[in-house]
Amino acid sequence: MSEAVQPRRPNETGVMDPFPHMHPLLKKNYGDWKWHDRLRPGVLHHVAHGGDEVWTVRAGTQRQMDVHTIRLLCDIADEYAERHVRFTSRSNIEFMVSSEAQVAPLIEKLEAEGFPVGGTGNSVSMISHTQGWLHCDIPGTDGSGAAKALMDQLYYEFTHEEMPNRVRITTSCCQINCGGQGDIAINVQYAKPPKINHDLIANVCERPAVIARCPVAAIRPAMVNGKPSLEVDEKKCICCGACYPPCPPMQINGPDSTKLAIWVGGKHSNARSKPTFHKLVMAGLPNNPPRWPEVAEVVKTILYAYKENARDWERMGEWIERIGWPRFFELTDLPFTKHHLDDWHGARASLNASAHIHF
Amino acid sequence: MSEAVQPRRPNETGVMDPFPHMHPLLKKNYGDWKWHDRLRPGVLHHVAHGGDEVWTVRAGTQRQMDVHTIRLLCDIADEYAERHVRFTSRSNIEFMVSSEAQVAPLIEKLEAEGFPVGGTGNSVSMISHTQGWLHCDIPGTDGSGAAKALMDQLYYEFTHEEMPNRVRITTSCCQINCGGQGDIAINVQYAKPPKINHDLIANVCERPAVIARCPVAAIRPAMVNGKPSLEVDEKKCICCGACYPPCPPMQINGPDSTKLAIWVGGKHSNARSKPTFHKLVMAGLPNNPPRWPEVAEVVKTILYAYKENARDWERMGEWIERIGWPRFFELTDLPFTKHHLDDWHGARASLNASAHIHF
Amino acid sequence: MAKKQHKTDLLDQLEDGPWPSFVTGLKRLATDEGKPYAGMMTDLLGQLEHSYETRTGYWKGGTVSVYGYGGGIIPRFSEVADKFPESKEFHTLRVQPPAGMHYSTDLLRQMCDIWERHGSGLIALHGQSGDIMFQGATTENVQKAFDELNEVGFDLGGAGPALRTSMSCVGHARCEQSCYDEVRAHRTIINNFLDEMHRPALPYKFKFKFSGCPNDCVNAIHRSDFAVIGTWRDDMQVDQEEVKNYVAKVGRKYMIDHVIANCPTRSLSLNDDDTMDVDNKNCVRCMHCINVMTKALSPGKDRGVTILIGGKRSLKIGDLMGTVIVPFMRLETDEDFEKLTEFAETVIDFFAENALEHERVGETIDRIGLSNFLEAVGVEVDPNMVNHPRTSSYLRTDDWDEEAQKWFRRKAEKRAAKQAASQAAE
Amino acid sequence: MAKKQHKTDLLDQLEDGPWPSFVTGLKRLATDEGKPYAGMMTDLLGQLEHSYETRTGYWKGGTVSVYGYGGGIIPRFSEVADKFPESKEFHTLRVQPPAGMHYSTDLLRQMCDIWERHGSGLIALHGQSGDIMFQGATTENVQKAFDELNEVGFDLGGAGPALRTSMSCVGHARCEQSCYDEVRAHRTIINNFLDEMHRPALPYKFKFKFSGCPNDCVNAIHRSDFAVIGTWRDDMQVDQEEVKNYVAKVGRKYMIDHVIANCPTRSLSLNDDDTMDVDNKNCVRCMHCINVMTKALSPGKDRGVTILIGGKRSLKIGDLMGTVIVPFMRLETDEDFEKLTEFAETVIDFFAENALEHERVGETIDRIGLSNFLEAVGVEVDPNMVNHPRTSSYLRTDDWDEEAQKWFRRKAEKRAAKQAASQAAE
Ligand code: SRM
Ligand code: SRM
Ligand code: SRM
Ligand code: SRM
Ligand code: SF4
Ligand code: SF4
Ligand code: SF4
Ligand code: SF4
Ligand code: SF4
Ligand code: SF4
Ligand code: SF4
Ligand code: SF4
Repeated sequence: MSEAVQPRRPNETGVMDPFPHMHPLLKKNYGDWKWHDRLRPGVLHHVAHGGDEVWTVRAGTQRQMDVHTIRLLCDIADEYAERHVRFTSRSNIEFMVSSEAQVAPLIEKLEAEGFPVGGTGNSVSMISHTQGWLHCDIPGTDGSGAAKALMDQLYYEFTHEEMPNRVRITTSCCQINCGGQGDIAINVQYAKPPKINHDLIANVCERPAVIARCPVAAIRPAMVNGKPSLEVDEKKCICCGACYPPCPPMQINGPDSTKLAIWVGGKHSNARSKPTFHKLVMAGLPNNPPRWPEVAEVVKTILYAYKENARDWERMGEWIERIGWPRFFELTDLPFTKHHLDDWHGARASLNASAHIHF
Repeated sequence: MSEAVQPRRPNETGVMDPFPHMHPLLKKNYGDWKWHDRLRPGVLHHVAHGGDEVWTVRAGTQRQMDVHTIRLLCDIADEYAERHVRFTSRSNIEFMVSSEAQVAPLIEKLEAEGFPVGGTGNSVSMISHTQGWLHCDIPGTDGSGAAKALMDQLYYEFTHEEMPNRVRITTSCCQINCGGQGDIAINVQYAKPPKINHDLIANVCERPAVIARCPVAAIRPAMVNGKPSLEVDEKKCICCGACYPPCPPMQINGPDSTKLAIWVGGKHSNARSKPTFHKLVMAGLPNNPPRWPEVAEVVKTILYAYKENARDWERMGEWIERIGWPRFFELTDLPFTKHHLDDWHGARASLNASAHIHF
Repeated sequence: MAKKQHKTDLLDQLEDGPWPSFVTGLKRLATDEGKPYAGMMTDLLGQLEHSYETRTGYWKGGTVSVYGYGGGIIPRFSEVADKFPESKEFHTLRVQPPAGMHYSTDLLRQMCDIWERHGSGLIALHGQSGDIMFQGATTENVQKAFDELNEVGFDLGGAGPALRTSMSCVGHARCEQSCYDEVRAHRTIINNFLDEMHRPALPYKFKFKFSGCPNDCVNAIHRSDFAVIGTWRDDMQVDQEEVKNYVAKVGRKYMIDHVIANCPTRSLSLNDDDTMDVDNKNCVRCMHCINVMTKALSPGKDRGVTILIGGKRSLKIGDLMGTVIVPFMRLETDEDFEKLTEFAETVIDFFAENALEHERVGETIDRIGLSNFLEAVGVEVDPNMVNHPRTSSYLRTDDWDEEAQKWFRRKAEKRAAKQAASQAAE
Repeated sequence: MAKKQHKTDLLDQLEDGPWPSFVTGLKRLATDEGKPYAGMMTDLLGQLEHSYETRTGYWKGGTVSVYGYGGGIIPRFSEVADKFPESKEFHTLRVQPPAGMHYSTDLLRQMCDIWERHGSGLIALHGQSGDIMFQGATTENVQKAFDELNEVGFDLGGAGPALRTSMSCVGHARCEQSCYDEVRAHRTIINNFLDEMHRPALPYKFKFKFSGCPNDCVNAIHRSDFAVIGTWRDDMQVDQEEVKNYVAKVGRKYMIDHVIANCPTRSLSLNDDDTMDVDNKNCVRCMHCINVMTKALSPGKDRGVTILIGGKRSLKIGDLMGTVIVPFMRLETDEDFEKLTEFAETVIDFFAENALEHERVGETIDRIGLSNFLEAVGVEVDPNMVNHPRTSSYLRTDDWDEEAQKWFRRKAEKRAAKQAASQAAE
């Protein structure tokens, strides 16, 4: 009987070999490319030392795709491109073709089917986002929804290359920040220490583990109405949320207390300046689904201040470095408060110990 | 009887008014100078908006001067200059004259009397030094002697302007560092934790005060052969010497254990880059009076590497920033060791978190 | 007939607007006549709408895995299954894509077919760590889905305290800046540590990321514990004619303000004849000028990688970037790749043995100090690891001379090796 | 006849060489026929030689002061008085020089005469904090020397836990870069706090330093608790003809590499006609271009000062530089100077009341955090105080809106004030 069959052992194949799935021209010229340029937003043109040329058309997707959408993209690739695609590190899809002639019809088809072509060069590319309410167990907000709401508003900037340099936006649906650093980052910011659901603690939490997770030792064991529980020293607590994943009763999220914060100037590339962390510019924004209009407003204000004032090749953070933070807060009309002063380890390095002043 | 006379009360006059003692042209054009240039090393030429001109001749002194030397300088000022001088923040003397014609004879006289003329512009100015054995109660070495020994070797660089930018050298005769930051700083570096002279503690030390002075809480009260004393946890001790001034029995200096360290890249000005702290490049150098030859060697090596390789206007630290630390240690043939890695608060900011590499 | 759909007034608003809507996709699945996942997706939409209304998440974790593996699945059980029973189990399979995320349409179609049979029909391309996320399987179907995917050649990725799925940039496949074979490095390393990925036994997660040059298109320095960044040691390649063409095109003033003045080490100098001097000794390989003048400039020919260790995100001690641990390592021959693997092994062993529970390697380095870490992994200290030497005088130096000797000995050895090599060459 | 001189083989070596020798000076004093100090200086030389031989210091502190004052003297008693009896007491009087260290030769001669009568004949011009150091008086003579110096108009400086002697750069007196009246600021501030200087009652030392521009020729940012640095708010003054002359002199390439590319905020741009654009909004007043082109460029006309607080040297928590607390304060009218004095008072009061024993104000700020310090001294937070806002997400923000309101209220007030002013102007 089928009960008797012994379960299948996995083939530990590891990372799949991409060459069988790679566009022939990319495989042929692997490691042998000479230079590239861009014909128009969303289109890259790479030339190999041997003379081969390949055109890449990049289009935005919703990342979280139903099989129908994926099949539609395959149909397009089969008919208008060359049966090979790739996805970028920001979940855009790329179609490679071996003649310039194929570019226009491909773009037309993609746009007809509702896939924006762009995300290259000095554009605002797809927002790298995370799970949130759709799938995570500790979210303060949603991921895909926030990304969709924002990209609707940034559609023009995705499909055009009118920014001083590329703009990378990220969102993170809790303070753990799976979304990473960004030129602009939209992250959940817990506004207050966790409220403890004492009834649950006893059953679900490994208390010593939770206590160990707190970076500032703000959690202590305590007896609450006769049961062993925990208590949080609110004076010490820095609202980091580290205690929440291992201990759901550490309720740090609240429908109203969970806010959104905006950070700017994160940079991964080593171009010109060294990589940088993003910096807090705005917090206390309401967590307002399905379209988070207050967040979108601030993001656009920052984005357009950058677009109008930065110089070619300056990334968001580099631009602000040059014009100075006073000017940034002036141009964006955002508030500068004591909360902007860093007070974590090494904060002294963030103080201005010079007579370099921006007037 | 004189015994009866009541002691004189001080006139709390405070900071003396300089105007009665200021060169007439400086007083006349106070706050009204237009531009300046330098005729030659040691000579500044300032022009006022009204057209007045003043020539300043700068000469080096030993700082610690006997009254005869001071009177000699006064004689020179009376005869060859205009009865007014000033001292710089690096204890050089400046003679102001109202005609260019007076410059040459003044210089000739100064040099004849053994006062080097220079210290301006891109020269190595006088070493700012401290008390040491001559007068301090906690010195690891001498101040004036070290400065004299070094300036003898740097005489040419004081009297010529052949450096990429000004070079400021400082010495400090204990780790407290009264000498301040420098393009090159020569500081006492205690090599090991203090040895406690237990017999003295009981009488001279206020033990709680000493314990409080230690930045890493390495000092504990202890009973040593029946008497209340202190003990130092050598694992914790960072050899900072803070316990020594309040408690001389905390013997941190030893004729052989006290070493000298060389630091580079300190900068006070805000020109181009923000002010910086100097960085450790060499330690473990013997404290070798009266001429500290091993120290002089290293200082000269660094100085000439800078002279040959830096660009105009680059200060020592800015030059090294550009060429990179690997190149600096290569050019100077100094060792780079684990001791060069910072481990004090905020040390992480000193780590290279980028792909910016100097090959 | 199709199951009744929940009201989704809030989510419906996310169907408007020009950007592709995941909600529309979800609805398509929810209303897929007779498909096994239709009911599950109907309730999933219901729960999601409920989250939007209440601004609260309703998933909790658990343990689900496939036979033979400990990790790779993110289990999700609904806390509101009473209201939305069919999506009470909604687990994600993290699956590693082909290195560089290249797909033939055949491969994509196979993925869809399998996921239609055993899953929700919802696939994320890709997760922030680089996995294909097959989102939404019942506990029962997880094994079935995996078995079929595995047959096609896919393997699970990482989750939990384990080696995680890695990413490598497009690099060699379609980028002229690429300084090493990213696909080979990516596959060599990860496939060498599959046990650490499939059977979580590390103190905490460990991530590798591979970027072909300092532009770091996969965010390796910030977002991985072990970042491998392509670079070069010799002079960059310059085509002065193309430089002149560029200057002619943009003008001198633009050239000065946007290229020359943008070099972080002032290594560029525009000559009066519109050619450009490059001070290669002081170029730090930031890529800027090369990025701007793709035709005129390219990386040098003596290529390899820089390795940075300790990058991570915000938990516990705050964001960390990787620190340079290996300034340069060649990566061409088989021996080179073996060296890389051995070094990765050393680091992972160190991590396994020395990190506290739930501590990232960057946090460990922070806790024990860089020099102890270097000693533990057998790497000699190098000035490229720091922005600058210490500014603090708090230091015990009675072993200064021994430490200095180590440096001089290494220098002597290097010199000797060089000479030997050059003599051999003669 | 003269007292027998000690052998000084080591010190003798410091008489060679071209640089003026302090040893020669000491010997001159030691052998000054019949002068009161000859014996003292003979033994001082003996003790110093002994220190050179044994590489050990032999002074200990104590308490010596003048009538009416608690500080200003650095008492030194010899630990080897048995060998060198006449220098058993060798105290230093710290005396404040004329602001800017200007001297008529008459004044210098008076100093010498007094010190010949009551002291060792050894004078240091100047100490690192800016004092004239009259080095080497017996306990008995300290009062006599002070009385005579005080009659001439000199006052003691600071020592111990007190306000310390200050320094101001030559500035207005002979420097075109000077942005405020340093002498007036120096004397106004210090003379207002003489009680804190003469009667040590602060938790620890407190230093002011005054530099007329960001070149900071008295090292104020590193070496004082309260640094007053001249600056300007409007556009710098540019003489384009002189710019052209400069370019003509040094050449375009040199100009680009040494001036344009050296601007920290890329605010300079060379035009094709050899004139130069200055982006004054983004110029951070570093002084570089002005320093290079003294004829062509000068600071603007709307001048004032930037105040940084908390600089100090290495003890206890390591070197600290001052932090910008007041980005700009005008310093022209009497009211302006009163404002400065009042602010200094506030800071000193804060220090007196809140610093721990032997804690510098920079350490206090470090301990309590910048925002608490700002609140305590009544200064509103300003982005110029930081290199950048926080990168750490560890922050409690439930009072975000109130804090934001403070900022908007201030902005509104400023705007209103501006309007009022402009209307008044009409
Ligand atoms: C396709 C992709 C790599 C991949 O394996 O998927 C990629 C491809 C290229 N990158 Fe990238 N980058 C890609 C993500 C990144 C990222 C990571 C990210 O966005 O999360 C970064 C780091 C961003 C940051 O610093 O935070 C990145 C920083 C760069 C830079 C540095 C720009 C700068 O000045 O800082 C360059 C240089 C340039 O633009 O010339 C670059 C250049 C390029 C070039 C021009 C390389 C080449 O010669 O082909 C490629 C086309 C860029 C374009 O879009 O015009 N790529 N690139 C990624 C596309 C993401 C997307 O869909 O938008
Ligand atoms: C006389 C003096 C001020 C005083 O009140 O005594 C002074 C006077 C001048 N300084 Fe200074 N500086 C004086 C100490 C300093 C110090 C402090 C120190 O040396 O301890 C610094 C900070 C050094 C540092 O950063 O560590 C200093 C950093 C500067 C700079 C910045 C240079 C740079 O690029 O970093 C300038 C600008 C320049 O050189 O054009 C400057 C410029 C000047 C100018 C040119 C200002 C002017 O227009 O007249 C003066 C003549 C400089 C010369 O020597 O050629 N002065 N200058 C000091 C002479 C010291 C000496 O005898 O050597
Ligand atoms: C799925 C994904 C977001 C997405 O939608 O793309 C994700 C989702 C989660 N991350 Fe993440 N992280 C994801 C990429 C990242 C990244 C980005 C990266 O890898 O480049 C980071 C930042 C880099 C790093 O590793 O620090 C990241 C930093 C974290 C952290 C913080 C780790 C830290 O040391 O600071 C946690 C918390 C933890 O591990 O305890 C975490 C934890 C989680 C958990 C497992 C929450 C939890 O503890 O239960 C989330 C599961 C969500 C779910 O239900 O699937 N995730 N997480 C990404 C993985 C998909 C994939 O495998 O491709
Ligand atoms: C005399 C002088 C060195 C010189 O030869 O020029 C000096 C000498 C001493 N300094 Fe200093 N310091 C002198 C300028 C400085 C400076 C430079 C400055 O003021 O610009 C500094 C660095 C700036 C600062 O204030 O931090 C300085 C930082 C220190 C410190 C460390 C303070 C700290 O918080 O880190 C100490 C130790 C202490 O105060 O406990 C100290 C302590 C001392 C003592 C009193 C040692 C002691 O605790 O007994 C020295 C007395 C020597 C003596 O016998 O006269 N001295 N000291 C300088 C004062 C002369 C004058 O009044 O003009
Ligand atoms: S950011 Fe937080 S909520 Fe969002 S996926 Fe990551 S862990 Fe979950
Ligand atoms: S939120 Fe962070 S700081 Fe507060 S108790 Fe939890 S772990 Fe500790
Ligand atoms: S540096 Fe040390 S030894 Fe030298 S004078 Fe200052 S306190 Fe005394
Ligand atoms: S030397 Fe410094 S660290 Fe060591 S015991 Fe004394 S005060 Fe403490
Ligand atoms: S990281 Fe470098 S090599 Fe890789 S894709 Fe980006 S630019 Fe190309
Ligand atoms: S790559 Fe970067 S550092 Fe190197 S020369 Fe070009 S701009 Fe300068
Ligand atoms: S600080 Fe400025 S104003 Fe004062 S002397 Fe130096 S350059 Fe002149
Ligand atoms: S003063 Fe400094 S910052 Fe301002 S323009 Fe000149 S160089 Fe640039």
